[in-house]
Amino acid sequence: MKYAFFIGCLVPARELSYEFAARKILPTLDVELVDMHGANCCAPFGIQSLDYISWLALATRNLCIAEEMGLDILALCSDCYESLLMTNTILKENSDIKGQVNEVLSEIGKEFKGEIEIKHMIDVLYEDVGPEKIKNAVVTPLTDLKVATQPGCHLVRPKMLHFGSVGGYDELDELVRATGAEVIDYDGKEICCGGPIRDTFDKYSRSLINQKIKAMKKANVDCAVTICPFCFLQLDLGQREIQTRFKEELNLPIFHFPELLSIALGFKLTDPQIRDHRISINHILEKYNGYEVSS
Amino acid sequence: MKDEPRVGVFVCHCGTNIGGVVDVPEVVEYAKTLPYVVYADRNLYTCSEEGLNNIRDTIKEYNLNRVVVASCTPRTHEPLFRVACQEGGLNPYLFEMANIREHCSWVHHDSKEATEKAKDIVRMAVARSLWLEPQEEPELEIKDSSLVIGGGISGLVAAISLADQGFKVYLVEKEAELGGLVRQLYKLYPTLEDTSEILNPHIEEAKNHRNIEVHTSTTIKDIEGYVGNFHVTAIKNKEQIEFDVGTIIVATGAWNYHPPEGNFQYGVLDGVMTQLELEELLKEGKLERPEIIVMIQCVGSRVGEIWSYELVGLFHSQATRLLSKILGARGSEEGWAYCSKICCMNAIKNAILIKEQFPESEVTILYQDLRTYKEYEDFYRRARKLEVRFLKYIYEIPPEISEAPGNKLRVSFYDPFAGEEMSIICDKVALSTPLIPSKDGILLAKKLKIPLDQNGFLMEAHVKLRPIDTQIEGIFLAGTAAGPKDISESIVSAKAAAARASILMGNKVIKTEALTAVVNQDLCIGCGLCEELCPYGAHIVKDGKSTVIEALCKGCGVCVVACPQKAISAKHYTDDQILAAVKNAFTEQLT
Amino acid sequence: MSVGYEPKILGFLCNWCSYAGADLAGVSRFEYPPNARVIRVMCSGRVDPVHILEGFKSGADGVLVTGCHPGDCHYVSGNFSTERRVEIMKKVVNKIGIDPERIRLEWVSASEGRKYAELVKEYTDSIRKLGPFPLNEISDLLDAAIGAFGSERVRWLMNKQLEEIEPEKAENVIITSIEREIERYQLFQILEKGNSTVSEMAKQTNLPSDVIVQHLIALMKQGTAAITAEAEHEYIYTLSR
Amino acid sequence: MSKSEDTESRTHDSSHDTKLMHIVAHTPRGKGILDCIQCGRCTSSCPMARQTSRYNPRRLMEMITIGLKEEVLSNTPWYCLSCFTCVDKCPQGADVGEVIFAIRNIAAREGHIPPGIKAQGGNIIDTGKISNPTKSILKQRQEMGLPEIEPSDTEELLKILRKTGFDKIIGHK
Amino acid sequence: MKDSKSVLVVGGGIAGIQASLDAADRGFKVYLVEKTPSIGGRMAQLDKTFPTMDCSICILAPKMAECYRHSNITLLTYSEVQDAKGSIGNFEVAVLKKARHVKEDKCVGCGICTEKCPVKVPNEFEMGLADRKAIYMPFPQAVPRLTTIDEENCLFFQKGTCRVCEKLCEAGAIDFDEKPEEIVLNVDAIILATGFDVFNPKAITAYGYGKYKNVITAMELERLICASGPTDGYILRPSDGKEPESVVFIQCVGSRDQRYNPYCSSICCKYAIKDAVLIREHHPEIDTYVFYIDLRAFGKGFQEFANRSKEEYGINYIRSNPGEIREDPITQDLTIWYEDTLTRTIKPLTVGLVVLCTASIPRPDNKKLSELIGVELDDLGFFRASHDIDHPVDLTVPGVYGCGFCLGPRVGDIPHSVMQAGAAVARMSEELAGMEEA
Repeated sequence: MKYAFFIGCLVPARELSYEFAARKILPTLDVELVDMHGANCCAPFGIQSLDYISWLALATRNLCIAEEMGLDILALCSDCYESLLMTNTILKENSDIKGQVNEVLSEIGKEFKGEIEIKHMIDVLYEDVGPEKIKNAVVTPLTDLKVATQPGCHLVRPKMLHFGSVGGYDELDELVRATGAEVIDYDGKEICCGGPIRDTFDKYSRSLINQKIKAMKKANVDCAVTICPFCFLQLDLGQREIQTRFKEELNLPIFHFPELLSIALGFKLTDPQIRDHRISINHILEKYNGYEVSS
Repeated sequence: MKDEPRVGVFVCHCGTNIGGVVDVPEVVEYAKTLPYVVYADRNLYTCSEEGLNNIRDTIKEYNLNRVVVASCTPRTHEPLFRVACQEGGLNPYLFEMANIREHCSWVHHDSKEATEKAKDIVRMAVARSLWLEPQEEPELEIKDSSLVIGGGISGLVAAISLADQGFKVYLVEKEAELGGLVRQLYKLYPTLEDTSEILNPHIEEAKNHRNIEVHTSTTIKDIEGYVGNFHVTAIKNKEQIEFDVGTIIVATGAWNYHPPEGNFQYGVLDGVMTQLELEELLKEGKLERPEIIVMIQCVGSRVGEIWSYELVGLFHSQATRLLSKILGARGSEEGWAYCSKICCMNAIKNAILIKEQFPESEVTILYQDLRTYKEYEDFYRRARKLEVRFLKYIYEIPPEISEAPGNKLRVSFYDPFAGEEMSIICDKVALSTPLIPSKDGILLAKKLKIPLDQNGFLMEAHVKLRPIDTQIEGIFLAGTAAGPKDISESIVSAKAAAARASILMGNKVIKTEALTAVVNQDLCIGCGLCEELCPYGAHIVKDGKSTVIEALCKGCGVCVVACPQKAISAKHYTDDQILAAVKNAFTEQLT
Repeated sequence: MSVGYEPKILGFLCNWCSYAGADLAGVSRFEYPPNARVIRVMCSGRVDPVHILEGFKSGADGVLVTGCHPGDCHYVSGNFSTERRVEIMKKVVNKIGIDPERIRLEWVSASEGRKYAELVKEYTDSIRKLGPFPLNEISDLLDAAIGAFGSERVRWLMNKQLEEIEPEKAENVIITSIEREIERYQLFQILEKGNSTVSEMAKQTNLPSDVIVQHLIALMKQGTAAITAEAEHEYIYTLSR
Repeated sequence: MSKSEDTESRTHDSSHDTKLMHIVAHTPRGKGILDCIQCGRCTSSCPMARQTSRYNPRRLMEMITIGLKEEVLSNTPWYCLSCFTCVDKCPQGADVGEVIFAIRNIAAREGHIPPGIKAQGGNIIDTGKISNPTKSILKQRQEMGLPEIEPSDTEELLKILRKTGFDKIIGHK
Repeated sequence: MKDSKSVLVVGGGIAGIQASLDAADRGFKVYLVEKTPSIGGRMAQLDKTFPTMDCSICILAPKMAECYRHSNITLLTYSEVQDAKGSIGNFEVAVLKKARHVKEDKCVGCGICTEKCPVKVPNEFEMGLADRKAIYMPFPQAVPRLTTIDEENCLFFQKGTCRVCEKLCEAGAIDFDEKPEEIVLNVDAIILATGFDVFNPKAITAYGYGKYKNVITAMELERLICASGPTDGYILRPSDGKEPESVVFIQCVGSRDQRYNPYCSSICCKYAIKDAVLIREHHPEIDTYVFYIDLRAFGKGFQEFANRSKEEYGINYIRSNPGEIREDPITQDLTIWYEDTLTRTIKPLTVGLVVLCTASIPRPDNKKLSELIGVELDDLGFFRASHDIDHPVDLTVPGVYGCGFCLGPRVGDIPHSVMQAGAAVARMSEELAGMEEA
């Protein structure tokens, strides 16, 4: 299994622990990641809001790079994943738009051919690796860990786009269960984290986080797991902001899924990784011996 | 009482319908104590196969000569039980029903009171049964010809169907041309075929069919007689024609409502028209350029959401009132409470036609609820794809129409979906008005004694299970005379009417009501009072004695009560039979 | 009025409208008091005044006759006949000491299930207020009325359109005639039990002697009664068999 | 928005642009506007609509239909989370979440762009990315042994974005 | 040449029953084939019919009995069409009479066998809200009135033991050795009346059907509300058997939905109004809400009834298509998030019972029948009429006609099904008369 690794902008710029864990875990599960050279921003929803063809052209440029590599894309970030997937689908289905986009790309000597597929890390873990294989690889089962999963929006919606996949909720939950943890249902699981309006309407963005964290806490979980850098930012940093601003102690630890997986697979989290978390995760790391004392 | 009565009483639980309130075993025990009752038992459902077989077998086993079933209303179940009696070898008129459901268990909640009442009802029935006499149902011949009144699509279809089945049909149309209201339409939904493509073949077929006699410009003057043998008098171009038929299909259709002048500025401002008038413009090609058109749904229908609702049933006297409502002061009347069912599709059809002809046209449909039932949902979708604008208005705030500069119209309304008031400057406003009862239908109903529903449409014998039959045997309803229908539905109802009529005519004979009056010739002195009173002309005094023509007598009994000599009695409703029930209504006087 | 008195109502319902209306009340589960006992007739026009009076005799405290609305009669005009008969009857029974409210005519259509339920309720209450039918007190008079309403003369009067007389006058004529007929039946009943004299009859009927004498003359003319003896300055009348 | 949060009713007369529906329907991602039957399923399930009555996707569709252009193109569409719940739930396939992008595209061309979004656009032209690492992050990456972040080929990107007119839309010099 | 014309009617619901009666009265020899043990169909399951509020089985039962007794009708219940060939005037149809294991001529329908049978399985007639036995009578008014052994659940057929029914049956009607029988019928025409199926709302996960016990379908409610149903007509919640304080009806579940059934099922608004009124009549203390998109109260008397349901019965109508239903895990009450589109307010409503008014969908059997007989199906899976307007009951093979809901939700209600049945008989009579002449 070999993929063109589309890392996006946000993960390498702000969520190093996610990248670090992914780069560490995936190869051990026989997923080879090949970095993409010269890739640009995936053109997420902000850019989509400005102009249709610009969005498609920016995203397609990335697709062309992967086509040149002859590899399907693996994306870490759900927004990147969705933008690239949408673009890939639209261009494959609509020759008229494909023509328009290719005309733009001819300026830089690129052409979309429609030869590759787009996958999210979770798809790869679920479909290519499979929960069974993960279960067998687990060395530290996360027994008695109650987890709320936050699959986010763009891994699963709109349904038509993700047609054929099991449906991200079940995929992620099963993968979490493979680590030995227990997945707890909570009210509003499918609801957005509020990330997209973080900059524009922070008041409502905050209230969405608040509702989500409270619902998770009501379900009595030990921590929450995300697979999207925006969701993580919201639940972790956003939670911290709420705590500071409203003097409210929530303190729900948030993990990137690969972090949790690394602990289960016996890799310990490093100091810089732990520093990525604004809400302390130490007590969980201690419980599962997942903390590597820095030398 | 000629023979010693042997009465069997069958009390029905009707599941829990009766058994849940009335103590059925107690009623059975009580019935057993009544004189002449030789058998009494109960069934879970007397109307089930098991129950009916039980009646049949018990008659034989106990040699019963009277049967009483205590269950539901005789209006629906008497025929069924009569057949069971007949199968048991008993004349069906030696059967009596006690209604302990509709008149007892369903209206009384106190179990004890209901049980006591049920016992009384059973006792009354048993008492009456002792006096019952066997009756025979005379057979009537059915003429194998039919009168179809109305030459619209329904009348045409019904006439052709009967004619194809080999029956002679007289098709009577008051206009000079066949085709009815449909003739005014341009195209038909949902296929958007030209109306003429559907209608003309039917007209031609009817005109050329060897079994159909078409009479246009003809009105019905009088219809006499009864099922199987109606005598029809009609006026054709001022000349009287007459013929005899076995069955009648009423296909008088409906009218398109015109709002009173000034209502929605109709008749006041140019450019305000009914949907049908707009369709006529389209048909004649008078819409020559893209225009802005607003259509308003439910003009004159779904009016007065607080109108009291009466389930079924105004009879023809109310016809007069309804008639004045339609013909008379339209200006003051507000319209009709019902939904006319076809207007949504019609508006959409015209909107599609306009948009397809002139894509630059702007068509807005203002609706209350969009009722594109069944696959017409696709039709609605198709219009949306053509950028027809669908906006809701609410009943309490109807759209207002006023003049706008440049010979235009302004339609102002409140859009609840947006919470905004809005006005559209447009060229034309089309008012979607309902199909309403036709004058001809109402007058004919009066003539034929067919009841009208609360709106003035002809009423079916049972709205669910006998939607084609009328209360008058041998007369059937087709098309919109019975209420709004679209063309496909009208065709279905017309075919169904043909089927119902063909059954009668195909069987050639029918058994008729046995319940007529009889005159005791020894007592009659020929005073003629009965002849004077009888609404059906069934009494004829000749040689100082009155006699009853059975086929005309409908058994109302008015003459019985009037006869000074007490010479007349009503079969199955004799004084003895009625008084037996009267005398046992409160106390037991069974002898 | 006795405590716990429950009035007994006898109902005559026409098959086409009112019985169907009562069925609809059932189907719609409109609850009403269980006081009425119902007799189905094809048309309200079949309800004979005699049936109504027999109803009282059989224990009814009130008699309800219901038919199709005017003009809606399944038999065209049967309910008009009913209306005329009941109107006359009410006036007549009033004169013999029966509250006319004890006879009620109402129109109930097939669609008026609720109306039927409410009618039974309201009529039951109204009869409850009137109290039990005074059967014991007027038993003889009731019998006379039953006889009278069954008589050739009354039946003719009640059903014949008297075109030559003005309507209001006609009604008075009819009512008076029926009253007379009832009186005659009273005397007839007395004579049926045994011979009697004018003063005895006056005592029993509260009728003036001259009225009694007039009736007796009429009865004698018919050949129904005859003078058979004389006692204490009075004739003894007897029925001729 | 200058009006109080929940106020709605006002009288419009000439402010309706009845062509708006047509324009939106013919803008990419906007054709769903013609599928809407105003059933309310979108708003009933919209997480944002539960936070504020300023945002109501169904009402937004109706406002497009009746041509309340000013309101439609102002900041209303920017409330959308793009979570696509409405797209999944819509029984008519009206794809409200998609139509939002059509409106935003139209708004952007008319100069209605929230500052944060405008900045993203600027970043793309300048760096090829919308989010760029700080120096301390770069240091940390090194510490953790993560590969260096390659700069994007901004020249190429500029060619593309000039061709599509993106630079003009965000007012990039 | 046959003495009288004959017709095969497939499906014993109200449409098939009426078609059979009309045809039989018209002089046709009728074979009425019904795949379940009794005729009656959907209408038998309904509590009341709208808007006259007639008790459904009360008005249907006499027609069912008439079918059974009619000298021109042969009832073939528990039977299915296996094969068909030929053309108008001469169809040869093979019908498989499944083994009932109860002899029709011996069973008296006493029901002792069903009392003593040890196997309980969900009762289809009661929509699974009650149990029946492996030997069973589908419902009390069943026609023909006899029991049937359900091989799939019978202990004898599954494990070779039991035979209790055989021992108890005084009539000696049980026959474990009975084999399916193929009957070949020669008929002049065929009328299809296969009716409709009910959409399974599990597909719409946001409404939680199948997950939340107190979310039920309208067909289930019909049984709950029926006096002869599993709760004797009391509205009791499946989760705890308690009366709910409020009941919500949600319209257009799976219909008017491009992903499932794009068409309008035509009947849901009307029966929801009826059911809401019935609930209020029996339990005035229960609040009822109807969530609708367009209230489609068209047809005779329906708008007036809808008005009355508002004015007199206080039914709450909310124009909204709710987004989701959530269950409170403790009370098992249900919270519905909705926007009232007329007031534009968004709020949750917590209720005790939710009724999903699900789409009426084509029977899967239609496909097999269409292949056997050669008639076309439309895109939705209903039988295609040969012309939408002009020949609404003719199917695409001459001599084959349709009536009732198998033609699609044309109007879908009972009166129209009855009319279509008559129309099918008229068409058949016309065409066969035409053939005779030619």
